[in-house]
Amino acid sequence: MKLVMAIIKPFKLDEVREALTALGVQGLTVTEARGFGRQKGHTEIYRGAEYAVNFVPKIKLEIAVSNDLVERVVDTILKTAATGRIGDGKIFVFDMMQAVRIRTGDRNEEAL
Amino acid sequence: MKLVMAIIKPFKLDEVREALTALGVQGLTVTEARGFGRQKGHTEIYRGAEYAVNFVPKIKLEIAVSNDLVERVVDTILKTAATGRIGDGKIFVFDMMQAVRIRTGDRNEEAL
Amino acid sequence: MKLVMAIIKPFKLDEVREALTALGVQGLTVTEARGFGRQKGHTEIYRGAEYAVNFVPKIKLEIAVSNDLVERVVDTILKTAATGRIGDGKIFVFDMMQAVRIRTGDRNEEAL
Amino acid sequence: MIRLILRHAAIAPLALLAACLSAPAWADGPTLDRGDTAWMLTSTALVLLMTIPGLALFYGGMVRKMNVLATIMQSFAVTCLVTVLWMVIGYSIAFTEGNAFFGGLSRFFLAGMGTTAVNTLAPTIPESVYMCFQMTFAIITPALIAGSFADRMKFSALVWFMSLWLVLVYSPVAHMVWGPGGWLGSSGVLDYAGGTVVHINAGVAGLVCALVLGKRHGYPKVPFPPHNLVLTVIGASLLWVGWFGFNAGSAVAADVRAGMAMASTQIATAAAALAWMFAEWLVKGKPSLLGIASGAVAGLVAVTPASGFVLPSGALVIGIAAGVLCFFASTSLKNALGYDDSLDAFGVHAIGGIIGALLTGVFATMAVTGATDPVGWIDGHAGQVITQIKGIAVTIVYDAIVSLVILWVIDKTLGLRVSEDIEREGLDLGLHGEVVP
Amino acid sequence: MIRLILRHAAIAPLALLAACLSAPAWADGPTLDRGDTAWMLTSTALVLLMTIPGLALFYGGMVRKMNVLATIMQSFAVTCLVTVLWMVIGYSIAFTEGNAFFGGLSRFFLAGMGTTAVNTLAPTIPESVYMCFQMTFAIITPALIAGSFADRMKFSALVWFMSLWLVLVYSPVAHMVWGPGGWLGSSGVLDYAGGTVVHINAGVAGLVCALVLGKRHGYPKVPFPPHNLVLTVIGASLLWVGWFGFNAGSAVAADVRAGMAMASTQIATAAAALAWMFAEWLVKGKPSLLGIASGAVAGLVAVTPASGFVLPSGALVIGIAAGVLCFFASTSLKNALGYDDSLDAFGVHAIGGIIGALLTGVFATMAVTGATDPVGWIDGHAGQVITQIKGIAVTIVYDAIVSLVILWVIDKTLGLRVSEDIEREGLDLGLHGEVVP
Amino acid sequence: MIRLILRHAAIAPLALLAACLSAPAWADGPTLDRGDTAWMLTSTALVLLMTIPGLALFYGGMVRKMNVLATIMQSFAVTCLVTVLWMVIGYSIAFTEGNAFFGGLSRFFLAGMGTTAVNTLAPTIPESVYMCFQMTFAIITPALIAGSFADRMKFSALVWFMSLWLVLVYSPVAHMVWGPGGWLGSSGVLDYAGGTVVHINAGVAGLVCALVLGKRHGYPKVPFPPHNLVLTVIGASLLWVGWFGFNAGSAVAADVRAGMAMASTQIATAAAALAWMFAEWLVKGKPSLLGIASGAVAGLVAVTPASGFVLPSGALVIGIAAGVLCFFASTSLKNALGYDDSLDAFGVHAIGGIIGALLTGVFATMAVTGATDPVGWIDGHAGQVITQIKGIAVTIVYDAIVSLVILWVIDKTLGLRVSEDIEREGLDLGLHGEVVP
Ligand SMILES: Nc1ncnc2c1ncn2[C@@H]1O[C@H](COP(=O)(O)OP(=O)(O)O)[C@@H](O)[C@H]1O
Ligand SMILES: Nc1ncnc2c1ncn2[C@@H]1O[C@H](COP(=O)(O)OP(=O)(O)O)[C@@H](O)[C@H]1O
Ligand SMILES: Nc1ncnc2c1ncn2[C@@H]1O[C@H](COP(=O)(O)OP(=O)(O)O)[C@@H](O)[C@H]1O
Repeated sequence: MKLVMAIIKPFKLDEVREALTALGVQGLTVTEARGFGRQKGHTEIYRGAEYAVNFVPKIKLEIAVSNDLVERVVDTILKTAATGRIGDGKIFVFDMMQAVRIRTGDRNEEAL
Repeated sequence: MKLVMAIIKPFKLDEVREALTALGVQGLTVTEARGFGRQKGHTEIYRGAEYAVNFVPKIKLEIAVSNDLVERVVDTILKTAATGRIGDGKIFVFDMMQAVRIRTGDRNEEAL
Repeated sequence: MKLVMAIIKPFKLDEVREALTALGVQGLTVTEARGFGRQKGHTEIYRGAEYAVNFVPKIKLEIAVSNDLVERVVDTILKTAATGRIGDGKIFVFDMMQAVRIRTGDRNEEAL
Repeated sequence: MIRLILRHAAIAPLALLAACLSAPAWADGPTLDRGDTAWMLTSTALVLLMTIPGLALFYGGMVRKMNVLATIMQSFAVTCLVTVLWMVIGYSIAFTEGNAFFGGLSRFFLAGMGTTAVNTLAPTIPESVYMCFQMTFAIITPALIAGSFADRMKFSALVWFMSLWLVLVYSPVAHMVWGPGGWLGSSGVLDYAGGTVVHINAGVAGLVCALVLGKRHGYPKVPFPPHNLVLTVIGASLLWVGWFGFNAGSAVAADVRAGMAMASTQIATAAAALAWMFAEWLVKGKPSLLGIASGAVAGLVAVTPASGFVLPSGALVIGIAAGVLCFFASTSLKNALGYDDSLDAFGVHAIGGIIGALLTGVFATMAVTGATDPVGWIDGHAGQVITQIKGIAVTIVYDAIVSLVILWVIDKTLGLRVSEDIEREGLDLGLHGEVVP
Repeated sequence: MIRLILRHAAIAPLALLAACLSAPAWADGPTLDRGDTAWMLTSTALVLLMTIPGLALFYGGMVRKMNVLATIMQSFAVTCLVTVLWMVIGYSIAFTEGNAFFGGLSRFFLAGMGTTAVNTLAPTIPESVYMCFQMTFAIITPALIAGSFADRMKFSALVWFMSLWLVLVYSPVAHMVWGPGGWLGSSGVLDYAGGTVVHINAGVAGLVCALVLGKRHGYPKVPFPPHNLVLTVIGASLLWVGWFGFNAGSAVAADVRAGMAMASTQIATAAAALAWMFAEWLVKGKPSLLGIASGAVAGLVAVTPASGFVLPSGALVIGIAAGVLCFFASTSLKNALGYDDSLDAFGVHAIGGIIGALLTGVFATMAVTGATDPVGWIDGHAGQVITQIKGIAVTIVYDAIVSLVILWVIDKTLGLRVSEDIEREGLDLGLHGEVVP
Repeated sequence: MIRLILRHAAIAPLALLAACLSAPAWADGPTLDRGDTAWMLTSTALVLLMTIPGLALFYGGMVRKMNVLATIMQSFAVTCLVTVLWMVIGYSIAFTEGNAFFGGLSRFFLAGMGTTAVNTLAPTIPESVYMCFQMTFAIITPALIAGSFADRMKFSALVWFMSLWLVLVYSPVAHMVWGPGGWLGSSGVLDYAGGTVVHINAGVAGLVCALVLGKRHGYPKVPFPPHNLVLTVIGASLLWVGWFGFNAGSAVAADVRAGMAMASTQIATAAAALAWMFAEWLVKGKPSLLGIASGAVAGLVAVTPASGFVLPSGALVIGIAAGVLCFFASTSLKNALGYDDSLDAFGVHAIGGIIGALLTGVFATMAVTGATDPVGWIDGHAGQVITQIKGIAVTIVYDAIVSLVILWVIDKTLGLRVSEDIEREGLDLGLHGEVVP
């Protein structure tokens, strides 16, 4: 099993989730994040004091998938999350040793 | 060493934390998350417009543990976080290559 | 490639980010977290009811780096995030199997 | 508002006489005074401000985030319900001629409240204004009760409870204390702006609700910290500002008595806020914002029955007593007895109201009322304290019994409490389908 | 405010006569009344409170978080712009002698508005107070429009649109309905406090804006849930409280008429809030806080033209009608027709205003106005309903055409809409360089 | 409030005479006017609203989230402290007969302020009302100072500083400018509602505090962005609305002068808000909500001394000047000089107050005051500007010296600043044990 972590633009969340569901992904977990990278932040001004905000709002997805789904999950995210503009984000893949469903105690592939 | 990531129902946090402490776990890190899965979200209505919210609030725990503790940690979470109802969450286990305590520079098992 | 996860004190974020940038790190992702550990939380009082808050606000950094940068990244965080007081946080290192840049589809080292 | 009995016995005849003599020839009729009317229109707006958004925010900030909208909804819905019920029947029960316990039906659906109507309790302003002013009191009283059962009552049950309580408890009690021929008023009970009618009444009903509904799941082991004290302080501040309409408006005139009531209100409130703050600082080690704001509300409550009867120095003492005692009632006493009066409707309003009602008996004075006979203990008339106790006791007993019956009936039919799931996931979503993200 | 024509025909001459006879010898001049002045100073403050922070929060809470500051900025900037324009020219166009459509220039830059000035429309208060009171009406009307195009208009375009609209639409319409010699007022159109001038006017301009600017990207597929209904309810509550200044203040006196207007306002508002809430409960399964608050605003809107003309029972009916009908207009009707009136400026203000204007024709009565001839249908004068329709129609047509022209000109020059990027990233940051984190 | 000297010299005798002649025979005594009393009761409520929740939110929104409760606590606690101190001694020092610098002790603990008391400075209202009205001014002035040292003062130090400052600075300065026989008032200094007494006084004390306490850790390298401008705008809006009580209330009557003051206030405020907004738009590229709100406050400050003395056109000029100059003071000037006046108590209140006080000397006119001799430069009396400078200078020097001494004493005993840890973790938790999660 693998864990796919994707960092995407917030307004792409629903589109990506729908595409993944269509692919057969049964679940995923989402966290609000802030990203630093090539995409520039912005400047806020308060009573004349300029304040550079270097971080950009991002959404972090974590999706545990069985090995055979990994490539299709990565491709789907790649397709749906891309806008072609700087800051579209990243996909990272990790090996996962164990998965358990808390409700039932199911292990591994069963648990996803 | 392993990193145990658990996604649980928010109101179970204190119970889980206490059980883990009893087990000898010295630290953990918590993040607010939203989950998508078998558990249904809800519908909000604003001026007649219905708005389906597919995500459910969850808590993500990350616990770095030494290899010999892993199974007991997983079991403890399994026991304390379960309610038997859909949406109880998941436990994922990852291999961890290094751990460092920032304050002292202690490495690995020392650092946990 | 590796993923370096660092849990630090919130007010150290800018310093760490600047040091990492100086080192050549091109991007990173930040999440608000709460930590439980040796550092004590605090007590709030509302109408006489004391309420122990065991969690302390922390910042979680995730930085995907190529293998040759890992040690320098860890050292840099170690140096800039430390205050010498309890609660400075941890650094965890994981192996990463794949990285993709969503905008271009670049893979692995190219993607970072 | 002023106890007309006493007023009659003292300053009022003079005022009425004077009013007749000076007879400004407005088309409004000979006795209306535009200065008084201006102040009472304003007071009505101020007292409405106390409930929405004042009380709604005061309570809304103290609950957890997932219940903030439901809590605010309670104040807002009560405002609407009571307005309509007051128009239909409440005003008539409370403020028209009837017997010693209930008024008549002469103002059913406000019949006859046209452009020439004047209520003898408020001879210098149009009756429409007096009806609206009293309506705002009828609104805030049930809304206050909701603090005791925060986080757990069904909205449908609340709609029924509040409606029945208004008609069966508030309106009769208002009649007994303030209405023409009301039993307690005639017996000499002093309640300038609602210590018994509003605060003891609401606080005791609140305690009964807290006991009947039972504790929130997890209480007191699980903490329920306030989610946003900024809202609570906005609420407390608007309560304070609006309370000038409540107390100084109870003079039903823009006169010296209103001025004295305003001064007393301000002084007692500040004194109680500081007293609570310093008590907490001493006992708990830190002065808190929730503490000082709670103290201010306690002071406002306690000075309510006293405001038009006491001198500034009396108000100062009332304030200090209310701040310290309500602090202990809402912390030590509640914990000791173990009931879950979630936002301290009882600890602040009933206790504060009782302190105020008793000390009114002590500090009420001819120097303020203009009476020729001694008024309170300070004037040498110790018996007033006994009379005050009678007023308090009657209110508590009547209120507790009728509230209990209403709750019992609703419990057996609709049910009072939300399901455990809704309690855990939040009333905002469960009852109203809305959230604050 | 009161239609002076009618007032003249009925109660006013008496009042004026009486005022002259009683002639209090203030240094202010023989006709000024300090009670009336006190109430109008207060009313001015109350009506300003409706826009800032009332309307600003009502709207600000309903948009997404990334647009909250920009939305609040609209109300705040309109307040400032209109104040200056009203001083320069607006007041003069609306409230000085001229022809049936426009006033003159006699108060250009408030020339001559010194310490002895009195406007014959408000004979018992200083003209400076009347000018300020009317200014607060001129402020809220354009601010209301902004609800229709939330989340997408350029700030520079807004500055131009609001300024031109004030001078070219609001001021002339106010003159036609309320100004000395105004066409609609002389024709007998009844509009006590601004059903046509304020609400239909703002709501229709809003619809035109929504149509010309087009929908928000993604509407209606993408949901736009309100980010913080706490703000919205604070806003609705302050609108409610402030509306006492709006309606009861439109008596321009602290008299019986003001009292009746206050009572009607309170009753219609509560009835409409409950009507919307129960309708929603029935149709959607849950009563919502946004629903009850929207219903309250619908009731306030609908009772505005009626407030000083109807009895409490009439107000009750108006409220119920407004609550139910605005609920359907803001939900089913809007969805059926597909326009994106984001915060329902049209669905609440135009529809509510029309309901109110029509029912004013039905329920207006001599019993309140003191007229000797029948006033509304209820008095037997069915023709008043026709007159009301005329007032509504003229306002709609004039408003729609001129608004369209103004928008067209701005669109061809400055452009009306923000870029898609700013729309997506938020107007707060894009237009104002600020955010709520 | 009005400078009685000038009033006496001009319109007042007439008014008093008239009041005596008309002699309405109220039981209140022959000179009280219920219209005036109604307006002053209302004004008192409005000015209290300025501090809580107005100023509390205006400041609270500008600090970081971890300090919001502590910042709000400052305004709330000052309100309570000053109320009690004003009752005890402050009012007596400021507004009773004494010498040119201090009043007497005749109203110590409000002795003798019974139902017949009237202060000759406010002959038509009960003294209790006048005392309360003045109390609200005494409350807001020290509360304003707190903006300068946000994020770093100990709460215990604040309690001491504010208490001493009220008694040793505010009360004497109020006496000098407004009190019976006060030195500056007698010298002809014009300050209608508190340009010197309130704003210059608070702003200069603020600068002294900022300098003595030193900068926040990290200032100016680390940014301190406001955590919630929604709160700030609610605060600014309530300040604006409440300021009608401040300025128009300073007429101490519901008369023409109050009307002129209200009009001037509204116009100057809007003009200043737009001036700041356009200046920022030009210089920084974007008009900001914080900017327009800050401009509004600057305008309110600057028109305060002028409000009852100038025509609307004068108010317009004062507003524009205040908006532009305070913008530069709070941005360029502060940055150039490097002091950390965190929320611009000096940049807005002292600078705005000085602009207003000077321009009052320019634009004050017989056309508004009713005086028979020229008043300001615009009337040909250029010397008034010199007199104004004297008033400004005396206030600055006295205030700066005494504030410095008070701070020095507290620093040597209690200590002024919180520990670096508390500064970093937040004052809410460190000082008050509470947080907004
Ligand atoms: N090395 C990295 N480790 C972790 N997250 C990263 C890394 N580089 C980029 N990111 C995340 O990806 C987001 C997009 O990266 P950015 O460099 O701005 O654009 P792009 O991916 O289009 O080149 C960043 O905001 C950050 O959240
Ligand atoms: N494949 C997955 N990857 C990551 N997180 C998941 C995955 N499946 C479920 N989750 C997380 O677990 C939570 C519970 O899952 P759900 O399917 O609703 O219930 P259950 O685990 O009881 O079957 C989800 O809300 C989500 O946060
Ligand atoms: N075993 C662990 N797994 C995950 N996170 C941990 C673990 N131990 C500590 N942490 C994180 O590191 C933070 C600091 O740890 P703590 O024990 O308080 O101090 P220190 O690292 O200085 O000994 C904690 O607040 C928590 O977020």
